[in-house]
Amino acid sequence: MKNYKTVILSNQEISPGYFRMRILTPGFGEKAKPGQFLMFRVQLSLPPLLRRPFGIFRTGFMPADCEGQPPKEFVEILYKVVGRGTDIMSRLQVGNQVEVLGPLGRGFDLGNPAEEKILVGGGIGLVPLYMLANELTHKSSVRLLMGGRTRDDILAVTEFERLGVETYVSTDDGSLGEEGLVTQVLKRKLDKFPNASVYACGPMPMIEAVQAICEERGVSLQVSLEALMACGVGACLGCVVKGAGHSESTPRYLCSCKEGPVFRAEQLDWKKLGQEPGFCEGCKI
Amino acid sequence: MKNYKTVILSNQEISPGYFRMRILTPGFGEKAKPGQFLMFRVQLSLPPLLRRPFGIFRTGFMPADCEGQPPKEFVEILYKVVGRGTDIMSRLQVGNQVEVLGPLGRGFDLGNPAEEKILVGGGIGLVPLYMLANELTHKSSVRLLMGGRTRDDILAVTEFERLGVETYVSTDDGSLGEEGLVTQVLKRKLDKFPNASVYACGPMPMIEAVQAICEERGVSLQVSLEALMACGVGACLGCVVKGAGHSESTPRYLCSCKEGPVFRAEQLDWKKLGQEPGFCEGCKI
Amino acid sequence: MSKKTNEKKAQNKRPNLAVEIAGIKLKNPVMPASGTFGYGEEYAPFLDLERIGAIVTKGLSLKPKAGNPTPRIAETISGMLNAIGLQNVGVDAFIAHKLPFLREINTPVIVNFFGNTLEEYGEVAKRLSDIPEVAGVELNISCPNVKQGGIVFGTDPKAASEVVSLVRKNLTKPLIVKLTPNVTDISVTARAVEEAGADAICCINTLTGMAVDVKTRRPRLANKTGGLSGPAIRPIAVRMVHQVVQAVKVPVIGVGGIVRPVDALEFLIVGATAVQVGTANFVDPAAMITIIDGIEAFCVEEGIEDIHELIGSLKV
Amino acid sequence: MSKKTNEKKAQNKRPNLAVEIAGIKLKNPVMPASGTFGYGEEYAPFLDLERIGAIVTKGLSLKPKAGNPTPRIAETISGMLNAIGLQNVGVDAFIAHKLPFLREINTPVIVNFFGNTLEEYGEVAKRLSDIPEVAGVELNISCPNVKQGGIVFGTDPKAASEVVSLVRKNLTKPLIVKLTPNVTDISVTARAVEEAGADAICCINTLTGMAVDVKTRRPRLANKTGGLSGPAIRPIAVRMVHQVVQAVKVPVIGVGGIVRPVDALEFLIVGATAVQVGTANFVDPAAMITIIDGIEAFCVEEGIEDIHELIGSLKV
Ligand SMILES: Cc1cc2nc3c(=O)[nH]c(=O)nc-3n(C[C@H](O)[C@H](O)[C@H](O)COP(=O)(O)OP(=O)(O)OC[C@H]3O[C@@H](n4cnc5c(N)ncnc54)[C@H](O)[C@@H]3O)c2cc1C
Ligand SMILES: Cc1cc2nc3c(=O)[nH]c(=O)nc-3n(C[C@H](O)[C@H](O)[C@H](O)COP(=O)(O)OP(=O)(O)OC[C@H]3O[C@@H](n4cnc5c(N)ncnc54)[C@H](O)[C@@H]3O)c2cc1C
Ligand SMILES: Cc1cc2nc3c(=O)[nH]c(=O)nc-3n(C[C@H](O)[C@H](O)[C@H](O)COP(=O)(O)O)c2cc1C
Ligand SMILES: Cc1cc2nc3c(=O)[nH]c(=O)nc-3n(C[C@H](O)[C@H](O)[C@H](O)COP(=O)(O)O)c2cc1C
Ligand code: FES
Ligand code: FES
Repeated sequence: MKNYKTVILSNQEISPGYFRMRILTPGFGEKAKPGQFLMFRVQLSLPPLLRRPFGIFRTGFMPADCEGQPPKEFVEILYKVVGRGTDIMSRLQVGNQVEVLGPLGRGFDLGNPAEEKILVGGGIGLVPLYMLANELTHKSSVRLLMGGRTRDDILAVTEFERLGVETYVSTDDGSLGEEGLVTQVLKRKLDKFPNASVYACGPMPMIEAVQAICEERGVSLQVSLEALMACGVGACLGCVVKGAGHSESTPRYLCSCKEGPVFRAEQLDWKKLGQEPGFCEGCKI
Repeated sequence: MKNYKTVILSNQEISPGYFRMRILTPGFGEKAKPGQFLMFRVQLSLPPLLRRPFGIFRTGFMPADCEGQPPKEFVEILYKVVGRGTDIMSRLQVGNQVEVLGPLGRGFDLGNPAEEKILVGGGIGLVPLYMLANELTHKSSVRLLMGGRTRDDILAVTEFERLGVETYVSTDDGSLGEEGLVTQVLKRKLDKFPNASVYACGPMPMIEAVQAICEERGVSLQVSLEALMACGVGACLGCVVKGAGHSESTPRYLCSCKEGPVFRAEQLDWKKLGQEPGFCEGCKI
Repeated sequence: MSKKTNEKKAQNKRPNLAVEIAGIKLKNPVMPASGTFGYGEEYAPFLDLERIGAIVTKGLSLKPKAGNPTPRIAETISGMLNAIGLQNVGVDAFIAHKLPFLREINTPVIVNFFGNTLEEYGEVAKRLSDIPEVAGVELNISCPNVKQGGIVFGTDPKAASEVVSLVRKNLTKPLIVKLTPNVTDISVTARAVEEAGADAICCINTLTGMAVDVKTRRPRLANKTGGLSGPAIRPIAVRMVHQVVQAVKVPVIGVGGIVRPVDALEFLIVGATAVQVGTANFVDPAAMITIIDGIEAFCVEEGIEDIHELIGSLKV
Repeated sequence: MSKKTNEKKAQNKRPNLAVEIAGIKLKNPVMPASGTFGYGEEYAPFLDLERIGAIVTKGLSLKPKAGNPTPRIAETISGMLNAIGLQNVGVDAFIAHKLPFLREINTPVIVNFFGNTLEEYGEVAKRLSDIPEVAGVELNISCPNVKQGGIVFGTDPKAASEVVSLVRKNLTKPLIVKLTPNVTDISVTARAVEEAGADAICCINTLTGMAVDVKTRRPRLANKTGGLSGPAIRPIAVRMVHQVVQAVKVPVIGVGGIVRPVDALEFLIVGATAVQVGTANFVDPAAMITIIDGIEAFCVEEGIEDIHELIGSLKV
């Protein structure tokens, strides 16, 4: 856990509106666990004022170059342009100075290797699943169910396949893979593997639908949530979500950045989780 | 007078800390008079909040290109990096969107062609003198006395020479031209041409010294002043300077952006002109 | 409302943006904030003055006023401080020299004014009453930058009530009262001026601020303190407008930090009937046009036929 | 002072940055603002807690407090709104679980606290009096986000005086009182709490603000309004600190929008004896270190041997 004052190694559009950024971060990889995130400082001058939270897609090394420079360790993020911060990010260039605080938060519990693993990703929610898949495939059989609105929202699937993950793609408009919701695929897979454990990340409605399915079938579920964050380290208490047993008279809040962003489904209050005003998407304050 | 929503054609460092920027502005040149200025919007997203005022160095046309595109009309500014706004400007690139409001303000009075003309420029204060020299050389004999701290502060002198202006350079440290203050050169020239009219732009201490010399000798003087500006069009009244006859009981203020930035020396209250807190140089708010 | 219906509406007709403030009919709810738009003519080269809802003049006093020493302005992060000191040509010169230009423009003129004394407030109100080209007046009891600029009236509900009553008596025009945000509870002042006869309330004026040049260790304004305006203050302005809307029945004009259409929408949604654009005019002289177009586009997108569906539509 | 002399000084020794607030000795005048630094340990991985002047904790209450519904934060232009609702572990859990970590760090601990009732304020003060590791307390009578967060006390000088007197009676530690900026005249509250026994004054807390999501037409905070902090409010904070410094004799801690060294210098120059850094910690967890280093470098550059030469050195 450290603040890396560093530079961008690459930043490319990988699908309309989606970017992949590599950032130089020596030593980051040793500490990063699947499901953790980082707080990205978009530029050294303000605005935007606050850092932006992004899941860690993967860490790795750029090969040593011909001048005998040692390999460069990097962290990679995938991001969708939604508002002002990500808009500025999309225009950053190789060599630009940025800051990365991380790795932060509590990641996924890898669970019992004997169980089948089903990962459910919706759009950019796929990000934290890659490192998870990488760990899980050592010992378990892993399936990725990847959903999106159109083919443009389906990212990095071949990279999962290279890990040996069986992948199933579905899109709302049928422009790639099966037409329909990812939850429909999930139901089929759970019919087949009723004892699988499920790991999900994606838009709230998807996560809620996945939770309903898993609860009904008594299947173990871990979810990675998005919350508004200011500090990312448990200091501001801005990022809380409602925990199981929450009520107005006895509120129970869990700190998303410190106790999450990954939660076991049982930890959360699913009745109220998604009923609040959402983020100000695209408002570009 | 118009707000040009336009793009940068070029932006280059011409001396350490000094830049020359060309901006596409069709039709600007017809209206621009020597000594006028423009309000530059550094970038479309904030900050900086306010526009920055810059003198018009010159206007012109880029030659038609080989694809048969018509010549492109531009305005050129020279600027010194002093604070946050000019720092951002120095990093703008060809094709970046900017906005230019202008031409604004009252320029120089060309005066009687029979008189010798002496232009006095200090550092970046040289900017508004180029178009003036260009006009004056048609009918009068024109001398430019150009001063700066070091050789790095002496800009574009050869361009004045190309207009047929006799130029005299002085620097505080003698690194280019004569060692000493530009006012020392001015005195010598006025000894020789006691009926010359003087036009000056530069740092306040220089302008005040020039004024003292001209007043003593009864020589006609026009000065171009810098003032903090918000609107540039006479609406906010933020840019006023003290006019002749000003006192605390009967304040007389002149609007720098509308009635200036060029003033005849007699219009101003020289006793109090320079006695105020200066700009926040380099504070990079 | 379904997306289909919206699309149909959008094709059929443009939304109605007209609003009425204190009996003044505006073609749309966007007008300049006093002191940031001169007397109107300064900005005529840059935008069509007939497209905006109203023209609001620089604050006038009985006699011409020279204003404060310089520096009068300082840029701050996402804002600016000003201590202009209400420099103005005086009400008579305004009528003689500035109004003739405005007469030719088919847009209501709202005259902002202040007094050094209670009597002066009354006297200016009287003179403006006689001028047919003046659609309404905006009474400034909130300028923080001069002792007599009204802040004394504006921060004390009793004094505010007194000056508004007096102006009301001397005025035959619609009366908008502009409030200062530099108070503990703006709804108290709002109710006081409503009771005293205000036909509409405008808020907010600038927040008193200060900045220091650390090198010279001097205040960056000759007046030491100045009024903070611009995007930085918007959340405070939105909150105060919301409070005032809850507190009074008269229409409220929202002002403070509006730069983009979305900013204006925030004020309308919390209940402002119209908005004023101040500092943004300096950034973009055509900001008001962009804002009007943006409000219209938003209405079309959301299937709103009349701006009144939007005003006060906050869901809590 | 000539440039030569300055250079000589710079070579000779480092400036003395130590200050004293209400009897608490600080190695330098920079500390975190309550609520932005957790209980200290959250930021331990990112900066050396022994380099900062003091550690100021999240506001504590007698019983644990769950805080407000979400969303609790919203970014605004150059600022942020928060309505955390004073979520905290309660004073006893703080003593049992958070203090042991802080005990090991050689930096004074200042405990920020508030009460739901007058009695609670007194009770918390009593409990904190017994704890040797607590160097001093900061009494929050200014949180705008919960009904019982003190704002009722903070906006009424009489109520403020009452709560401060009561705490004073129950407390054996240095007492800092934190004021709200949401008042007409902050110097009135400042004088009231000074008379009631405050050893130092801290200002400002956040300004009440609001933001609306125009698409959903809902407030961006579940609590509707929240406290505005960050660079946007700095000019207001500097003005208020300047006012309070003029009004009272006790030392003043300046807070509001400090991000860079130069921001902290503004507060010191207008007379703050120390400064607090809030929102900036989120932007850069080591912001306070940069600020301390920057203040030192400025002193060296300006030939200042002791920070007290800088404090209150405003030229007017
Ligand atoms: C733990 C975590 C991991 C995330 N991982 C990824 C990822 O891998 N890839 C990716 O594209 N996005 C991810 N997000 C969402 C990402 O943080 C937001 O899309 C981003 O902050 C939007 O910034 P903006 O300035 O473009 O949007 P704006 O809407 O302009 O931002 C305004 C404010 O809202 C916050 N905000 C807006 N949307 C979100 C959101 N969905 N979640 C949290 N804060 C938000 C911003 O941080 C900012 O403070 C993650 C969020 C969290 C909490
Ligand atoms: C009529 C006029 C013509 C000018 N022509 C030129 C020119 O041709 N070339 C050039 O390099 N500079 C010129 N200047 C000065 C130029 O405007 C400033 O250097 C520039 O605004 C600094 O911006 P900044 O953000 O880098 O500095 P900062 O100090 O960060 O700016 C803070 C604020 O102070 C204002 N400000 C700072 N310095 C000055 C100054 N000297 N004059 C006016 N406002 C200032 C800025 O506009 C801004 O509002 C001119 C000024 C005026 C009034
Ligand atoms: C330079 C300047 C001058 C102003 N002069 C006046 C004035 O004469 N009368 C008045 O009522 N308000 C005056 N104001 C306040 C504005 O009308 C407006 O209330 C304030 O600037 C907030 O809006 P903004 O953030 O959109 O600028 C002035 C503001 C500025 C920036
Ligand atoms: C997330 C957050 C939580 C806060 N919690 C408290 C608190 O518990 N007690 C308190 O006195 N002030 C609290 N504050 C106010 C800050 O201490 C500080 O006064 C304010 O943020 C202004 O400083 P800044 O602009 O540097 O952030 C909080 C501020 C923020 C942003
Ligand atoms: S983001 Fe600050 S506590 Fe989680
Ligand atoms: S800059 Fe606004 S009046 Fe001159």
